[in-house]
Amino acid sequence: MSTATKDVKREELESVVIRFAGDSGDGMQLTGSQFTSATAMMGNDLATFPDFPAEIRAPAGTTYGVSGFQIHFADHDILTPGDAPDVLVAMNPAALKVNLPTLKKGGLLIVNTDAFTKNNLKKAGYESNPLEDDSLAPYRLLALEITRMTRAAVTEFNLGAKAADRSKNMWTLGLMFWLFGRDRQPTVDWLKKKFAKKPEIAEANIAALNAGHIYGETAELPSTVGVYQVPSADLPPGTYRNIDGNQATAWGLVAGAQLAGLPLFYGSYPITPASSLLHNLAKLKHLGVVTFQAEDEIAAVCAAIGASFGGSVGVTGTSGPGVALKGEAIGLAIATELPLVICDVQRGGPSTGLPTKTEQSDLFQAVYGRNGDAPLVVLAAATPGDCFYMAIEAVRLATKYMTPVMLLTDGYIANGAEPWPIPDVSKLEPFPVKFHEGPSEGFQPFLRRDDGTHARVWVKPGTPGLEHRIGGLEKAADSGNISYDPDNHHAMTKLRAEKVRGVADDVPAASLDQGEAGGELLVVGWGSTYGSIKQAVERVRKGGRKVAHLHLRNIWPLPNGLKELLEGFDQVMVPEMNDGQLARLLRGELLVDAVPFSKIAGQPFRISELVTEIERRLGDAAPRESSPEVRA
Amino acid sequence: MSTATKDVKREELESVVIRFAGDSGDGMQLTGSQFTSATAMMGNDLATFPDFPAEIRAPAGTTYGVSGFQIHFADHDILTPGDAPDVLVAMNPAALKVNLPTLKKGGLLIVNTDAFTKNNLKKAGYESNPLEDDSLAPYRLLALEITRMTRAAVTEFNLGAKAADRSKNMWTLGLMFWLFGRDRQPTVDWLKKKFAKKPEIAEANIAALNAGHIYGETAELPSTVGVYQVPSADLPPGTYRNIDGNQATAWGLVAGAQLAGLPLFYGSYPITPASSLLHNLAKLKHLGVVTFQAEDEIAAVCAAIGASFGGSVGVTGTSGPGVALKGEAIGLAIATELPLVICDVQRGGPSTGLPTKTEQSDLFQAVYGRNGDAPLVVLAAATPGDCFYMAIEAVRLATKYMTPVMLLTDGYIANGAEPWPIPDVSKLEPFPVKFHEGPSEGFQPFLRRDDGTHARVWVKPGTPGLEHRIGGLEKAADSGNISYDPDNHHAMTKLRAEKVRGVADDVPAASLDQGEAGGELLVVGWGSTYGSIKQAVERVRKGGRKVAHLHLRNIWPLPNGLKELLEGFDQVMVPEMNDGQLARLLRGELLVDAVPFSKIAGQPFRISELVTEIERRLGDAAPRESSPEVRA
Amino acid sequence: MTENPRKLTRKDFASDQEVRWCPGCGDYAILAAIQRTLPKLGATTENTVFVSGIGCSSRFPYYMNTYGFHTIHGRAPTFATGLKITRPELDVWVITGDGDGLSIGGNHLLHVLRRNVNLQIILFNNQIYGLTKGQYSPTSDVGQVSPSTPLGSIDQPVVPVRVALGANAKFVARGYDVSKKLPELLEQAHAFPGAALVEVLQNCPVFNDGVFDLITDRKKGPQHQLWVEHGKPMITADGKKGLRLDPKTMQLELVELGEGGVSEDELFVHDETNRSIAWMLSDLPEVKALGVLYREPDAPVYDDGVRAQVEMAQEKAGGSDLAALLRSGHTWEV
Amino acid sequence: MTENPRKLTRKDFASDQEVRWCPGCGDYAILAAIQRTLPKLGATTENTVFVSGIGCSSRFPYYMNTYGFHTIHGRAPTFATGLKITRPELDVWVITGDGDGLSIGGNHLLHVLRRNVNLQIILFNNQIYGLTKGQYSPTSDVGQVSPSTPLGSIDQPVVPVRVALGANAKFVARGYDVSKKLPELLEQAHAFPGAALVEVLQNCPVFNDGVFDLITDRKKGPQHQLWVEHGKPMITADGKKGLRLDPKTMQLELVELGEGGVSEDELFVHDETNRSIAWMLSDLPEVKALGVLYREPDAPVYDDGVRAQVEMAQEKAGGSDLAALLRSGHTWEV
Ligand SMILES: Cc1ncc(C[n+]2csc(CCOP(=O)(O)OP(=O)(O)O)c2C)c(N)n1
Ligand SMILES: Cc1ncc(C[n+]2csc(CCOP(=O)(O)OP(=O)(O)O)c2C)c(N)n1
Ligand code: SF4
Ligand code: SF4
Ligand SMILES: [Mg+2]
Ligand SMILES: [Mg+2]
Repeated sequence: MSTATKDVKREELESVVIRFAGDSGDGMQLTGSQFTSATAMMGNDLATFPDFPAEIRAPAGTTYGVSGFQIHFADHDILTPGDAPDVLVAMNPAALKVNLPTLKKGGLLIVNTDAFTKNNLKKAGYESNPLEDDSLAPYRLLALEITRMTRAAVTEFNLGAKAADRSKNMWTLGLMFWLFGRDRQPTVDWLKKKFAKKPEIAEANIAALNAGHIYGETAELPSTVGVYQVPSADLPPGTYRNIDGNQATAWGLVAGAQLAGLPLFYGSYPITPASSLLHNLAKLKHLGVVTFQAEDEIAAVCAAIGASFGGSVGVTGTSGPGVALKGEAIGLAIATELPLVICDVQRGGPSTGLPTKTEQSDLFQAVYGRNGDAPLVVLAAATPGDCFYMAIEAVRLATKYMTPVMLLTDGYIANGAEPWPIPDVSKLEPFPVKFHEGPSEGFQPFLRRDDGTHARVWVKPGTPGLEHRIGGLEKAADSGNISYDPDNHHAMTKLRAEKVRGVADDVPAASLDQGEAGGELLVVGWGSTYGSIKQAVERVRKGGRKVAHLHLRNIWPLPNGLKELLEGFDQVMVPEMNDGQLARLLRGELLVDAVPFSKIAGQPFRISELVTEIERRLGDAAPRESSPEVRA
Repeated sequence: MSTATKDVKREELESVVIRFAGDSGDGMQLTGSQFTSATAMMGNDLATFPDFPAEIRAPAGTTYGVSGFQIHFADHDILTPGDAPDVLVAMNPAALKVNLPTLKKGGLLIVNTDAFTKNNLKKAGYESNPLEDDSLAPYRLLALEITRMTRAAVTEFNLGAKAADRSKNMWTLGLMFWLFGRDRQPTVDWLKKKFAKKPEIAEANIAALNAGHIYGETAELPSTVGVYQVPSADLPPGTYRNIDGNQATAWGLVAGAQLAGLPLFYGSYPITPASSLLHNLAKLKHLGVVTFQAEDEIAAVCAAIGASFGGSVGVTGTSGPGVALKGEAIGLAIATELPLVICDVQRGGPSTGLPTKTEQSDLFQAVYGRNGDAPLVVLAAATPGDCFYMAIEAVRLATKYMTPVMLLTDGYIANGAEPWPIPDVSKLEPFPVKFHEGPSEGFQPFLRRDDGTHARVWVKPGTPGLEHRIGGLEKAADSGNISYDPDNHHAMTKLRAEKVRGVADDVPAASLDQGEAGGELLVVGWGSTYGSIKQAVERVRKGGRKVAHLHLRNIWPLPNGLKELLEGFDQVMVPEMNDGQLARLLRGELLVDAVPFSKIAGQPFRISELVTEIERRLGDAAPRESSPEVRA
Repeated sequence: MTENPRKLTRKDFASDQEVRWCPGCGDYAILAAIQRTLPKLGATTENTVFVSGIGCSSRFPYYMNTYGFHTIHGRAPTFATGLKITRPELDVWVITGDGDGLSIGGNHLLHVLRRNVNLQIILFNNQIYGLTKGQYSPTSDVGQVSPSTPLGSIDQPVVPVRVALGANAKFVARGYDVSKKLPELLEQAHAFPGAALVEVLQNCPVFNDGVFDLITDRKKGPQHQLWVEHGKPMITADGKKGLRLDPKTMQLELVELGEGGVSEDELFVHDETNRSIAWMLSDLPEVKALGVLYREPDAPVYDDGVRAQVEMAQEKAGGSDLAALLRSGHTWEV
Repeated sequence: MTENPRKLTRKDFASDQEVRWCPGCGDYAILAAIQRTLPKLGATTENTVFVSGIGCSSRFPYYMNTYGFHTIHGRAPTFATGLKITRPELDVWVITGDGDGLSIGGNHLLHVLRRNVNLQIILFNNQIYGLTKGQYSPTSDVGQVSPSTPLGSIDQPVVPVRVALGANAKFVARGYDVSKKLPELLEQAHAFPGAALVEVLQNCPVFNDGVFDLITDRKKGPQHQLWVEHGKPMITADGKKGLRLDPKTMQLELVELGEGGVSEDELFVHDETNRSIAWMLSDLPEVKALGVLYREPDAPVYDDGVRAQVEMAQEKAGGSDLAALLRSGHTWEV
């Protein structure tokens, strides 16, 4: 079976955004990820955004059961899964209902007409059939009997209607492969492997895939349907793979522990969207990783601290509600000065909030959310691939400074994938940990290292002669014994703060990601908004405005030189998927009039939203003024 | 038995600070509180500060087993237990060792020589006996064989040595009563009541008390020992009582619930220094108060939320580590918009920290310490008596705005007592809660009240026709049903923030506690530093400097008009018993260069410390500059 | 309550929300059983409250046309406690899962049971975390392969009814989702004054399909079901086998009944007031004991105790009020 | 470890910190028992770790010249779990109290026991919160007057060993502070591979003086002590009474021994591997069962399981490393 595509003339596009949407049962995530793999192998740059239904399987056909997967691929460096899709695949009325509003006018719309039954239309809340009224006129509609055609393609395998229908996503994928000139072979291989024990299922799916592809080749599609080909992106040369954020974080933690020369312990309690961190690490036992599914988040973090006490890199991962539970224990790690990495894969809050939606609203909790003066290091990853490096950095700082480090990612980069140039592991800088081993005379557990870090020594239990006790009560700066002395407490509080603040001297000083120092407006971002901001600033700069982009990876302490950089601009705008948390932090720390731009919608910023807002702010070139958002 | 004092000529003093210090077993807290009661009844204004040994009973005679009680009383309005004591009572060497450094040069020092045994001197860490070397020369020493004299006084009761020795605090108290012209009768009555079932113990203690008093009257004390009398303070007329902060909070909660017309539920888990809130409320069952000692802090807050769901005023109280555990549940109360009062009696942190010492380091946790954008109302009480009114205000705002309210007090005001003009309960403004009862058509649980508060209606389960379900998932602004709609989430997040912000319009605008608007330096304080700041500012103002004092009771939202007030001063100084938390909040919110002055020593500010710092800052009348404390 | 209460039906207890469990989920059957049971109990929609934690099972309150509170993970018993002791006239049900109630929430379950707060606690045990997509739970068998245990779990499971007995629970029962006897169990739990724990074995067709097939299978199930009844000998549902005690070894053995086997008289007789018997039934090797394993009828009820103390205090104090409180103890005039 | 290890004594295990419990506190006796036991076990100071929560009892690690971690309230078992499964060669002891281990920390205790992590867990039960000055605890008797229960507690207590059995614990024992047999119990706990729970009845002379007098009193105590031993009939320590089982009612009765009474043959014989017997002993009306109530010798040990999976995976993967991982699955060249 040949998987090569016929040599048709294809319209060349700089970039395409495709959205696959269907019922939870329609296999859209799978379709999306196969399309992604195939696209990555074509050398396109890409970004994806899976958009799950909330938590529980919803009844088939309802709007809240719609599962979506968006992919943006291009011939140039891209960073977001895109705003409005160019192509929408809607497998049923509910998928159409939910997603049509985002489809570009004139965009390509592929629907499975077989799913447009009366019942489904009603469940989706349609009064009349959109395929039959005028409402789809603005789009290039490709209405196909996908179910029927799939059934036909697989009859020979005698699967029964249900199983047969499950292949319709492959039919659709086959069609899309044809439309965008992707290679079917990897998907064929993957199907064979996945259904190795049920070869008839594999064959049926392959048959459906091919049928869809063939349909594309042979059907007389209406003239409005173009055939696209996106040329390869101009990515730096190297070996690439797809990686999502949680996978990258997991692997980064493993890399970090190896660079530190220590075993990795990961304690966690499942929670969306952090669970796959645990799942990823649980698969790495062959690399010596120990994972522990604890009875709750408190047990998870405490077990990690126990492991750190024993000389491992103790890590715990969770999402916002879990971090809330871990606060007391994190305080203990601060007081006892033990390394600890806490991964917070943020989701919509407050409370249970929107578990499957993304948000950046745990920044305050990360920096301030504990009793007492309890400083720690807070880092934020900007892209899925960046998670790998930030996880390494988290391990480095935790072990070097004997401190908890909170690594903030979010549902968006945790689930989103991007092509990732695989680093040469041997070129990563090691930071081996040296445990303190003596002498036992004069030894005190809170002895400070003489490396300027203010970090205390780390002694592994089992070391003869250095037996000692630690705990959460305040301890004397010198002996480490419990101390109720007033001046000592003052000094120790300052020392803990100073130690964490000192990290600023050990990380890159603040610098612009784009643009020149000084200008009209600086956009300061952090975390997963990186891609949208970068592109938005690019667009505005093309218009000749003096706009720049600075993306913070070090949230606490803030990097050196930040105040000076910010003060160089007339305006500072801080787009965040929260109610202005970083903006408030910057104002308080730097006394700079950073003005938030909030989107708290469980969804990433659209580039166009940012462009509009930047231009609005530039437009009224009035003197700086505090936004009403942050008045008291 | 006459308890009147002989008519001796007494030196008149504006104010006196006395510190009673002894071993944990010496009954110093009791001595102190009896002296306080007697002093209050003399019409003096006063403030006290009990200073317990940490947590566990220490071995007798050691310095970490020293228990202290300081009282400051005067003929004028006073607000702190004073800085350096004028009189120190040291019942053993350890007490002397710990407290002597604070005694004013020339101050009166009363010691029990019988306790200055070799063993005790060694335990206290004395190389030589201070009674025998020169080290006490700077003080007016009154070295008395208190143990021996007490034994002599009680021999007739045949108590046995141990029990007899336990009365020596009463002997000492008797002496102090004589020295300061206090009435013995209330203490006599109290002893009789307390030992009603063991009258011989009561009689022995009374005998010791009288013996000490008689000793004062008759002994030929060295001429350096004056006899003091502090004239009554010019307090506003009324009926007074002594009250400590936790008692006042407890009673204020009861008052608040009554003013709301609702039952009070208090769920808690014991923790120093919040436990006595539970103890106080547990005694008020006759007022319909239901208390619940839960299995942990999480259960405590959740039970309180459950009670609020049922239509009670749900309250929970704890200290910092407990608040850390409650964060997730508080988020649920925010999301479901239920009233809830959380009392945080702050103590030294981080982690277990200094459980018996005071601190103000939970401000960040109160304002920011939860996942997601999770705003609530934060109040802070300034004095023990103020706790009563702030607790009422907490209940008022919680029920009116359907929101959690965090009330911050601390170990200092929780345990410290002051004379308190008893309010006329009938004059407190009621704020009766009206539950929503219908109509059932069109009813939605997140229906907003039409009173401008943005608060949702409160429906009591049991109301026919209004059955509904609430939870922590995001809900549609209109129907209250679970909603994953992006715009809805944005709107709801903003609404929750706006609701809390709206409280600023319902509380007094920012105003100065002392001084005039505009000037050289404004001291902004919050919580238990009130007394020290007030007096420090008074002193500096006497020197003619344009200094003012503003004390925040509303931490979140900040009161209206604050920015304008602050901007009127050349400098803003924020003394705090933490590492600059309010200062950072003010900077972030108001973009005003508020500069912290931190004391993180588990102890209140001394007036003199504040005076020195204010004068230092005034001294260099250089242009405003950010303090290095708050640079990034 | 209205004067002439309309007779309520199952439908009155169904809310207008579409039920969002996976097709075939055992939760549907439990929902139906409860909706069917409530009218029989004379319950009203306004005085009934469902409180749940987080999990598939904990979505339950949304589907009931009663008051409901979908709280946070593991804490449902604590909310219910606060509610019940302040509003004793309400009929409060707690819905929890094996993760919610025995993993993160194990301690609250322990304490609500030992206190004996008057609640019905229904624990949906599917031996898996459904909501978070299939990780093993504290009731999962050793060896369970799941996303967090790709090589199989090594945690030895707990037995929910055993945890309850260990907590000194006063009413402990077990049933399964599609059992016809479930409504009757629920009725008994409801009738019990105090904390009544009902473990319901529940199938999760998506992540743990068929774990209970051995017991719940229409055909083969009965031979593994041991429905116990107070005062009755212990016989499997197919009538073929029974339990006999060897008092020397204190072991229970499953014996054949009828010809060639032992007679019913020799069988162990259930005494639901005997905690040791309940204990022995809690985890039998070949059969699953179902029904009311333990009931302690006269145990003091926590919420009654709370109210009694308040009333006693009020009676004793007579007319004491806040003003009197503020003036209690030493006061003086200035 | 050094080649020629010096024989350690009790003193080697005492740290230089002054012991800060109240005079007469039962904690002193337990400390002495442990300090005396460790040398006998061949323990070294460097490979021994004490992990505790918060409470008077939890100050324990400070007094041991070993490694120690005084953590946060209720969570000691979780820290110990993380430590033990990453450092199996260390000998890890957990010290907890009735509040620490059964109130805030009840769930962690349950899970560490069910998992069977190889730890010795010593629960100091004084039926009170000592550190926070005397509030009642989950083991306090009903009616306990305390600062938080001025009218007496209405919470029905839990029985620590029963909670442990409910959690499927594999080693459950009970002793008391000043008992001469305590060191022997500790030795047995130490010898057990897995989580060994030892409840120690401990007197708090300050807040709950004499709660255990009935059992621990030198004179009258023995008649209320039932030290059980595997394979031996159950007889009180004064030798005068014994326990007999009525297999029909499944009740245990205390009977007089000797002339006019019953003979030893009729008594119930302890089988420490039988969980039902342990259960029945857990809360007897007139006597307190002491000693090893339950021991399940061949139960899989959690930390062994963790290591076995890692080793198995490593063996299976052969030389796989991080670089290989990063290149696993689809990759492509640009
Ligand atoms: C604090 C917190 N931790 C974790 C989660 C994620 N979570 C939600 S439900 C659940 C487990 C559900 O299992 P179970 O209680 O057995 O319910 P089921 O879904 O099987 O009915 C978990 C881990 C959460 N919502 N909150
Ligand atoms: C999170 C938290 N909550 C509460 C406390 C206060 N606290 C410390 S120890 C303790 C109970 C101690 O009782 P127990 O465990 O029985 O130990 P004991 O003092 O009796 O030995 C409490 C409530 C705390 N330290 N931390
Ligand atoms: S995941 Fe399992 S338990 Fe959850 S709804 Fe689906 S079938 Fe039911
Ligand atoms: S309070 Fe009780 S338990 Fe704590 S040290 Fe004192 S006597 Fe021991
Ligand atoms: Mg489950
Ligand atoms: Mg205790």
